[in-house]
Amino acid sequence: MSDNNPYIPMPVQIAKITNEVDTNDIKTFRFTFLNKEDEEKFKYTPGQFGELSIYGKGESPIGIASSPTELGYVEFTVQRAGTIVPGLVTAALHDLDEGAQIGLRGPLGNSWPIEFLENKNIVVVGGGFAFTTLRSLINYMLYKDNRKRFGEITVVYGARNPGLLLYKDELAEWEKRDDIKTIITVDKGNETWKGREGFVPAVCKDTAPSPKDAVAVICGPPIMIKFTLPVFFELGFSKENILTSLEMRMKCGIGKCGRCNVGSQYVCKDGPVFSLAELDQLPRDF
Amino acid sequence: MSRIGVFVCHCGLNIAKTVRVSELAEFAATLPDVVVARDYKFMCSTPGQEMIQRDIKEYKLDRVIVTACSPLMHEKTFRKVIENAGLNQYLLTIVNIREQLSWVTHDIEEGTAKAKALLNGAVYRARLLAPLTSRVIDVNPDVLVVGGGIAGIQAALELANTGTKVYLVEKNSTIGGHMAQFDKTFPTLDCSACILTPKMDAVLQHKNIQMLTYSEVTEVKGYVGNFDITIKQKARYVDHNKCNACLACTEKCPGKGVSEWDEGLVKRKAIYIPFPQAVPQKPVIDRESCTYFIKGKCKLCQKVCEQKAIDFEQQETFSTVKVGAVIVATGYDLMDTKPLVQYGYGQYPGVYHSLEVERLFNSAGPTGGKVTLRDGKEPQSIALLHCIGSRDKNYCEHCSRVCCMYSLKFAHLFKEKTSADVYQFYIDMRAAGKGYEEFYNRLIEEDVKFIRGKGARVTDSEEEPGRLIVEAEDTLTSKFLRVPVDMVVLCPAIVPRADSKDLARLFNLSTDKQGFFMERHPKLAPLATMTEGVFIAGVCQSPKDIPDTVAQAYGAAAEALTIVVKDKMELDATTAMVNPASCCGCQNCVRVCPYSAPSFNVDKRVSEINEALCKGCGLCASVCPTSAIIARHFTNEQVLAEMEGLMEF
Amino acid sequence: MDFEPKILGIACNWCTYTGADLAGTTRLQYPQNVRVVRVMCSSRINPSFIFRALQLGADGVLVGGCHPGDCHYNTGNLYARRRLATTKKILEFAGIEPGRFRVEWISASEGNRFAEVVEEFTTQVKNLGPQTKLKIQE
Amino acid sequence: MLKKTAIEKISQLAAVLMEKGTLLAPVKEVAGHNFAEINDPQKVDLNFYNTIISPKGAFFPPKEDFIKYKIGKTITEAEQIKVDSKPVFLFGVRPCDVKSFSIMDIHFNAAGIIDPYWSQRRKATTIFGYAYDLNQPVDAADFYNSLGIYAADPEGSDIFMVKKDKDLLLKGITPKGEELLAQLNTLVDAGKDDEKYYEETLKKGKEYKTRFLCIDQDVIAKKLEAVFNNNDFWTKVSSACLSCGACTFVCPNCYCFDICDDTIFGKGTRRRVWDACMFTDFTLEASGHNPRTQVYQRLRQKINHKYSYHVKKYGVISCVGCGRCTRSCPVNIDIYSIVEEALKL
Amino acid sequence: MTDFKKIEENLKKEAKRLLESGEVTVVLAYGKGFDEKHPMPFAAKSVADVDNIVFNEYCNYNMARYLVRYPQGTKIAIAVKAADSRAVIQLIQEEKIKKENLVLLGIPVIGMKNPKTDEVIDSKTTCGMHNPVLYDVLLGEEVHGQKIVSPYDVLAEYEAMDKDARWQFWKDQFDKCIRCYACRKACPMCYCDPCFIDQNKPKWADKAPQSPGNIMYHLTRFHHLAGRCIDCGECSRACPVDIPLYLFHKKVAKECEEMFNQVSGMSIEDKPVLVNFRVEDSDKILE
Repeated sequence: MSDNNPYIPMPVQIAKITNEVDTNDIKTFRFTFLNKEDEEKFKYTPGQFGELSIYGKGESPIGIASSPTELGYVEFTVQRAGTIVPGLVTAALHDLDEGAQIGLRGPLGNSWPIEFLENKNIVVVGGGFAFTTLRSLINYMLYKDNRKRFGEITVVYGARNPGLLLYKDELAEWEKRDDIKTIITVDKGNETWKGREGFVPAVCKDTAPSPKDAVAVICGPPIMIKFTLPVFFELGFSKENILTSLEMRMKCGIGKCGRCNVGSQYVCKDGPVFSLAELDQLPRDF
Repeated sequence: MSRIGVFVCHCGLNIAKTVRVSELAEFAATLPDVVVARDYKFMCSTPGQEMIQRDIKEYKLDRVIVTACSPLMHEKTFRKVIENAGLNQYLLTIVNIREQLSWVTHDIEEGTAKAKALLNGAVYRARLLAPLTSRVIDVNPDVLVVGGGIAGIQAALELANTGTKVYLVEKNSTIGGHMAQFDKTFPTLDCSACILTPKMDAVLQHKNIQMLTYSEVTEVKGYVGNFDITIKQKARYVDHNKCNACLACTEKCPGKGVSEWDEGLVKRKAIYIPFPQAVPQKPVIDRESCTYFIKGKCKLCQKVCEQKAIDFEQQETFSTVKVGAVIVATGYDLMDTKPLVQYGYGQYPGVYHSLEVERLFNSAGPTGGKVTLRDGKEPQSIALLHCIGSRDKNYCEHCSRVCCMYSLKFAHLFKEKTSADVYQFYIDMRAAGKGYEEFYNRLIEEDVKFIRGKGARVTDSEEEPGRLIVEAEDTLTSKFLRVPVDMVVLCPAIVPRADSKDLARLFNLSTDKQGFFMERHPKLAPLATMTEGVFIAGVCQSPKDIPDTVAQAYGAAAEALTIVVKDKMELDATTAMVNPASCCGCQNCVRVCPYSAPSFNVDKRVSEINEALCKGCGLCASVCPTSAIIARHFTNEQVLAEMEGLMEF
Repeated sequence: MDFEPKILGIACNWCTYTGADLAGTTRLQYPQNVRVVRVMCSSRINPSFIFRALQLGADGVLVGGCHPGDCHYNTGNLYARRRLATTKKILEFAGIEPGRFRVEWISASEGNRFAEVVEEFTTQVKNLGPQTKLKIQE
Repeated sequence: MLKKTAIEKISQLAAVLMEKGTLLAPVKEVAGHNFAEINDPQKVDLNFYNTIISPKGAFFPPKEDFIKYKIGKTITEAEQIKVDSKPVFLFGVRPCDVKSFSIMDIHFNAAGIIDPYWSQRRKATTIFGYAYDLNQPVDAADFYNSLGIYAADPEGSDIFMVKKDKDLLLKGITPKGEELLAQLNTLVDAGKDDEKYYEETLKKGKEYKTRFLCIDQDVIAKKLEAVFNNNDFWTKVSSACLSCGACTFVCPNCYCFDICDDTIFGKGTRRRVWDACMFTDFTLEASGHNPRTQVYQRLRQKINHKYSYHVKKYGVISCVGCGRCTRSCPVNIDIYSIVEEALKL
Repeated sequence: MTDFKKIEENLKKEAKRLLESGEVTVVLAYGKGFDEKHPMPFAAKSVADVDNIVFNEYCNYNMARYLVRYPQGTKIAIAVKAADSRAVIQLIQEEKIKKENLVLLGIPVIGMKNPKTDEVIDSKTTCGMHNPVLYDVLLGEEVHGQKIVSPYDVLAEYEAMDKDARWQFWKDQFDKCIRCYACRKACPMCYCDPCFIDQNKPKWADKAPQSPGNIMYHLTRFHHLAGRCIDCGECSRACPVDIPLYLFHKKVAKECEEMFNQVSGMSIEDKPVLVNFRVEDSDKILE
């Protein structure tokens, strides 16, 4: 049973920790697999997640931030949860140093529907911390062999302030490339910020991507989603062509424990990626 | 997860003799999260401190455990150490392996084993410690001094001279205290009044001192830097603003009261000043002996008072002062010797206690400085009985410290003023003070009879009615003695003021077995108390002589000054807070808090804690059924973890 | 070998902990079975701490606070008295030997009292034998 | 093959089974009967209507240890806990409960991920189904007929048992059951009249009527979907609900669980424990967001999950009408009545 | 004996009047269940709902449990038997509800029964009082002349047990616990959300239904309810595995009564004993 027991995490080692934001509460962890065969088993697609496991603390489902085109490791960007009472796993993880060992289960859940996205123009809209699996998707699409499988790629990414933008180096690189249109915005800039200021929905409206052969992939805080969706409806995107990733409390990650059940779906197994059309089929219970 | 450094102190041999310190450090190094563990001879020394600071940097420590003496001893020291190395001071844990381990066992096996358990508990706890930010508060620049004896006077003057505003509260109608009752002081025999009265006057004149005589502290609110203290001004029935101290009233007054000042040896008027040099020089009316208050008519004083200062309708009033620090210098009482019937005090007129005798010597005293018995005769022989109630397991275990010396002073004065034979009945002569031994030697020369034996009993003489017999065993000759005398002077134990318990409660002071206020540390913080911002000076802490009292007064003034000299100060961050997500709105915290720090937010249906009022006792956290209250630095998790660590091995 | 009980002590900072320090300063000797957790006030002690201590394998739990009326926080120990008394009754009715839990008021000046209480309580718990009822069996 | 034994000699059968493996059978407790691992064969007691808690614990125990770990200085050692592969005999399971296992199988084996614990325990277990005693009155809470289950249904059992007066008739249903039955030497061959009695009982089982409601699973699934937003309805039916977990814990078909790490002295176990969608914190997210803060939302989730979501996802209602939730409910909430009312809307 | 039908009629009458006049928006009472033996707690919100109201010897429910569920300020009428009225008083003491928002429909009753066993439960699993302590309207004749039975009499057998036997008794009981939390959910005084046992930080006990966690849960719960439990017996009745929690609660109540000289839920002026003290409390209680 040991080989196929989906509840048993595989051992991974922290190879690198990157502090993403000024507030020090979001870090990207790069893990390498201690057993080579685990790496083979951990074949993932952008949009999937893994359960980070620390014995004595528990497990926490986190979206995969690296792209499957990056070999030899897997990355997760983790926010230290809880302000007054810190989250068990994320706080413990943030206290770890490079070289530490933890457990990883996955890959879990469905993914961004790559086949569906192929040959389409992709509009990626992200807000704040919810950019992790979008980064995975973007890097996947930008990968040399993959780029031609997708049409135009537009990225709109916003954060409350410049210090809270994730993956700053990569963003800068994307901005330099001509095969991807990158629009970075912050709600409020600072002395050194030379980029755009404004809320994501407004920026989307300005950018006005064409709905023709296009799919919008949107992840962000609820408030951002709430105001961004009408913009895309107005632009003419159909619900089938707007995708998002759903948040729900998860535990097992394999559709057994019943916790993330919404309607006939287990968000952890059947999701977390849904089109708005699919979400409309679900009871409003999330 | 955490990066813990463990530093085990040998404390010379204090710890190392009953705990194998190197083994302890080795053990620590095996514990998860401990990245460095060392032992060192004196961790609190400069090299020790530097070692800790170096390791914090080198090993990127985020928690420090110092395994040494009690946290009450050096927690502050080591907090500073790690703070100077860039670590939040609350990330320190002290393991007490000295006071509560190495000093209380002889068994090195037992000591080492327990030290491991304690250290393990500390590691468990340290993992969960959180950095805390101290609260910064404004500091009120004024100081309150409670007690207007020599200690209070000295402290008040010192502070006032630095420009600090001082409130000096005295329960009697004059300042001066016991020292004002004395005639001479040992061993120099200089005149007590000569050295004290100028100081009393200085207090009166000082623009920075507000004297509140005939007053008592009734309520203490707030905390260091911001005390709100309510003071009761007892009714004097004399308007001191109007009174011009002509004292015509005191002459006309027909009332007769017992003179407290003269220890009841004489009567005084109902409207009176206690003694001629009293400060302030303004009378008060004693209700108990005032004819008007007893019989409903008289008011002679009112009639003679040109200033119309007499006010029989005066009520006690309450006022609040705001201060940043408090000095308590409330002095002492003599033990009541009446219950010690074997000494016949109160039974035989010839038995006196020491303060009565002080008054007999005093030229302003009841006899005008002549030594006479109650019947007016001069005593022919006098016995001084030391250690009455002191050094006595049945009464007071402590040595009252000044009796030997004032007895010598008495002996000298008796010799000077009478031709009586003077006997000293003592257990040990204690003359440890500057010039004291010399004074003792001088008295030996003065033909005082020293009998090494505690006075056991005083009876009246059957052979010579009116005379007294002192019984004692001379322990040098092992002879049982019966010495006939005319006068017996008891040197009763010095005990805390009768109301010191109330005062302790008001200021949250600890008291020792006898009831003297306890210092924070007997050596390193002899004037500080467990209550931040409250200091003690003089005999209220323990019996001592005038030089020591004055020295303490200076010290306490300096201590108080260190607080009030700054505009702002840091308060412990160990307050409680509410996690609103877990609050069930039961309001238990609101019901129990002695400081009204929690309140209930009716709109949000959760409790909130005003951290300025919180003193960090943690009561609210323990009555919170949902664990919504986080008692910082003593959180449920921290305590539970520490318990787990303590019980593991 | 003799049974050496593990006893958890919980002492308030101002009185009992200071009293325990005093016992050390005066070099009193007493058994080393009590391991002390310092809290600011006996009222900080959540009854569940006591249950938990016994689950963790404590053979006895000793709580020390200021004498009633002398609490550094005025009334903390008066609440503690009621709450801990109730805890004791609960343990008793659950069938736990009441002798395993003791609350003592020990002031900062009562170093000898601390030593005495530890001595007495250790003997008492020793006589009761190991506490197995609540202890979590691994 | 039909075998038999006197019911008073049931302990002999129990003893034989205990030799072969682990025996789980009903024992009498203060409140009623429950399945328990038998240590003393005398304890097996077939004189019960149905157990308080369903036998799902045989495959999905209230706590299932996954991993033992020891937090070390540098690494945490972890060791997987293996399921004991000893044969298990689950003895005296009522037909409705037997049916529940097959419904649970679908979930635990769904979507290409097989729950190893459930499936291994299932494989290791031989199920002794046990017909309801048709001479006893039916309990008012039962409604398994409504779900197409009858009092003497051998389907799903390996061995099916019928009580005949003072005897117990045992019939092998599956090859596994047949094989085992042949090995049980305390049993004797049944006679012709026994055979007849057995067959008649199976037939008469259909006449043994529980409460009955015509439930077409697709109809009810759609209906509940349609009334999802009818807050008045849900508020009304949940107004008494205490939001405790009694119904879900006794239910043979509730499978929600939590995974937790329990550590003491640096050593611990990662395990799953039963959880309930009726608990307030079931869906409480780390962010503090909770989509189901209200009692009615949670009760709605429970009922919809069984009668609507489960139908849509797995094509079968996740309820066998055993009546346990109704019997155990401290406030007598009756899922049958709620379904009935929903259908009327 | 109590005339249940009469009380039912009065209950309906009052409920109708209160709802009709708009004096209250909810009447917390008892409603029909799936059969007569299984009535349910019922919240009547309109005159039409009143028909569903019943009252019989199986209406054990302590409707005070539901009070805290309604927003502050909701005008509620509530049917209260003796213990239920004490729960209301206790909740008022704890400032969870206000008297001015309540109409108490008092039900004096003897002969309430356990539906599982059909035994009369008065004073066995409940506080044994027959008349409500506080009410605005009385729906039946006050009960007088009944032999006074102490609610603590049932404890004698357990108090007499040897401590090891008593431990074994409770351990067996707590081992049965499946952690469904019906006890706390049925309890009118268990209004905490979240319950201490559900917390991760601090984690007081394991979530798994096994001995240590079960014991921690129950012992702590007994302490949380000390001096607050009003002995309605609902925890035990709700328990699907019949753990006699009422015994423990009664014992704690008895001890609290002896130590602090106050009975829970008897006066709205009282303060709950464990968040209160008297300077003259004796140290004897610690012995």
